[in-house]
Amino acid sequence: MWQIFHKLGSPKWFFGIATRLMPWLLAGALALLAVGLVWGLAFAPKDYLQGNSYRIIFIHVPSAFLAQSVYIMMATAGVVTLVWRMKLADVFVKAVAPVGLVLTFLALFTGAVWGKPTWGTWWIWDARLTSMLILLFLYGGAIALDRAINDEKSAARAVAVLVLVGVVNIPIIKYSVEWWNTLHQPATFKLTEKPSMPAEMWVPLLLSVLGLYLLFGWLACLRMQTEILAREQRTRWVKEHVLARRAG
Amino acid sequence: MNAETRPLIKPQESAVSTVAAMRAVFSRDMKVAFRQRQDLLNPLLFFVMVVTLFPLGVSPEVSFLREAGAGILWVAALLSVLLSLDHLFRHDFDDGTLEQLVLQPQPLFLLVLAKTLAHWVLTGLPLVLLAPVLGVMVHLDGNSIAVLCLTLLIGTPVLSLIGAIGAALTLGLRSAGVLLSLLIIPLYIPVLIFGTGTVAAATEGAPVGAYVALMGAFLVLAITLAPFAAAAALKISLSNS
Amino acid sequence: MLFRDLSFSILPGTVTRVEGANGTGKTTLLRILAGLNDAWSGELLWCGKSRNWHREEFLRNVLYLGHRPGIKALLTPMENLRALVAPRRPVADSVLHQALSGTGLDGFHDVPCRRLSAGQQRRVALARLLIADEPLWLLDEVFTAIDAKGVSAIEALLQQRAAEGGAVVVTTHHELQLPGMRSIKLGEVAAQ
Amino acid sequence: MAFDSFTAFILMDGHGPYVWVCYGVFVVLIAGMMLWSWRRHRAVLQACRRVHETTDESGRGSAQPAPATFTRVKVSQD
Repeated sequence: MWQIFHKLGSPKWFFGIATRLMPWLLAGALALLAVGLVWGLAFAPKDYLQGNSYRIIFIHVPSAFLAQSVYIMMATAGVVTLVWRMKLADVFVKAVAPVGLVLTFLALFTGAVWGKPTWGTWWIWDARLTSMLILLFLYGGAIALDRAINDEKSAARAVAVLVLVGVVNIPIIKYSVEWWNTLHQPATFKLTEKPSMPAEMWVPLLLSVLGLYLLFGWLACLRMQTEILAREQRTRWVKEHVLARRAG
Repeated sequence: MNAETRPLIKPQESAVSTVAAMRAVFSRDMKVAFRQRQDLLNPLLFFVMVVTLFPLGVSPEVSFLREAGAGILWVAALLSVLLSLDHLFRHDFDDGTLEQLVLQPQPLFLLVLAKTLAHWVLTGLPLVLLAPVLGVMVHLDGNSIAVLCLTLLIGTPVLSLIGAIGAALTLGLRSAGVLLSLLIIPLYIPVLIFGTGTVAAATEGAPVGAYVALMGAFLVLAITLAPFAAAAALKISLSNS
Repeated sequence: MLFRDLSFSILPGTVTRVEGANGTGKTTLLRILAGLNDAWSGELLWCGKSRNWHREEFLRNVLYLGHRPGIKALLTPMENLRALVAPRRPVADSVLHQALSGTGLDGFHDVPCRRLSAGQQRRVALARLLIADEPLWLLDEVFTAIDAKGVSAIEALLQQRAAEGGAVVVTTHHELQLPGMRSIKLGEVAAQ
Repeated sequence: MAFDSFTAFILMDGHGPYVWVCYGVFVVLIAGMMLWSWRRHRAVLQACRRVHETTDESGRGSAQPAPATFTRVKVSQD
């Protein structure tokens, strides 16, 4: 058991697996995203309340969903970093934090644009959007801290502590922002809350969520490989890898 | 040369109790702070000045100030705590006392708790005591001022505790001050929301007991978790130096 | 990476000197031994038990003096010494006074440390050695800012400590020659 | 197809600009992220290759650094 765990943590082993996995991830991601988004854009029925603007849901929800789960993944990896000192976990956190930041920004941006036809204004201090904005700050803080510390190991562990503190705070932030929202404005109808969604709407939504997950998997693999190469530059296996690729 | 022939020193078993060590850490921080009284005054002056900016910069009208007053005071208090956090570990880090603190044979998180408590007594508590004066200046009514002070009393320790994590994480980094704010402000938001929200509820005459209890829960959560995170962060920062 | 395949034991009753040029990791090694640096892998045993699992027990038994003396400039030597010693064991003030006098700080006991010279501030930290009963001392650059007379007095102190059965590990740029001294040489492995 | 014509599809009853801006930004950012990550990967790979091609078979590059002498270095002033 312990040995398997360590093998899983070995950068070299991961590098090999990722190389084999990546074409499948990319192909799956592009196929699912293409079907999901085209279906959502052109074929899903118009929403009776919001009209066609609701079609933003097919990118807003996947981005928001993934942005939050990436932060939770980072926190999980942070535990691994702090407890087992696994190099791969350090690499994961560093590699995916910018992806999480971009996804959070996308969720915010699409939410804001969606607000214009729905509420008639670009920005509304809606509970979901506000929580997303705070999540953006949390990502920004983690990335800034990582960049500020020169030593890789210390940076990984410091960021792990920060992300763990953040993940404990996320439910508190969500709860408090929702409470604050009810305090300041009587409940208007929320962007993504639906009593019941017909299958022609939620199936493409599901497809695009899955597609974006796979795309994240591909991005994470690629960026982790980059980070591993940079860190393990001097090792024998990297040497064999880069020289073999030149020959082949 | 045979080591066995020498008189061996027996390894030490007993140590000073953790409570006594915590008290020592607390009283040393207090002593150092009172040798440099100006540093104690600075966050308070900052607090007063930020509050002054709002009537000057936005509007001195009673209706505006009464509505925004609690928020202004809370934001100003939050910022001045944030400003003072940089000192929490920095001097100790520079002169080497932090190394000795980490090497004390007591659980580090409790020593960090003692240091954080000292920080609160030196910065948070004076803010709470000053708040009524400023509350009058922004035309809050008596009941609101009382509730405001109560929320500050419960909230500022939370600010110190969460801030200790950030201060420990950014120890020894360049431009640590700005970075510290970036890391900590998002984590301060719930405290700010409930602090001002409770006062707003009080101004409308709604019962505030539940909200105050909730803030108390924040405080308990922060006391139990934050010292662990700050202690871990301190070890990481020292290991890096 | 500063060093690899490093293996040694520190025995009671000996002074061990860590040798090596600048940048070979003398201070790092000492900080690793003290538990201030976590960036290493391997095994570190204290009395046959893993140090990391018996941290508090280990810390009770070790005295570490770093580059930075751990002296607060705003406090007096007396207050500083008390703060450094108190968390380890209760010591009467009269003993602390004796220790400070023993390092040549007579008359300065109640002057804020910021008024003292660098050498005098170091002496406040070194006063701990006169009353310390921790079996293991880890001393990083003990002789920094100390005058020649002070250096020989400290050498004698270290030797006396070894004779009592204490274990001392020092790093220093001074020529330190004590009978029975052991040494750990750093830098040669790294240069290979 | 939920729309009668291609024009209707583009206009989306006046919501077109909002929808298309969102999809555009989404595609640009995601594709940009992929491209950026890929180029960085290639750059690091090439850097690794350069490191290993310049070192000889023994792997560690040229031997030990010269010991410090602290002799003054002549600075010519032409």
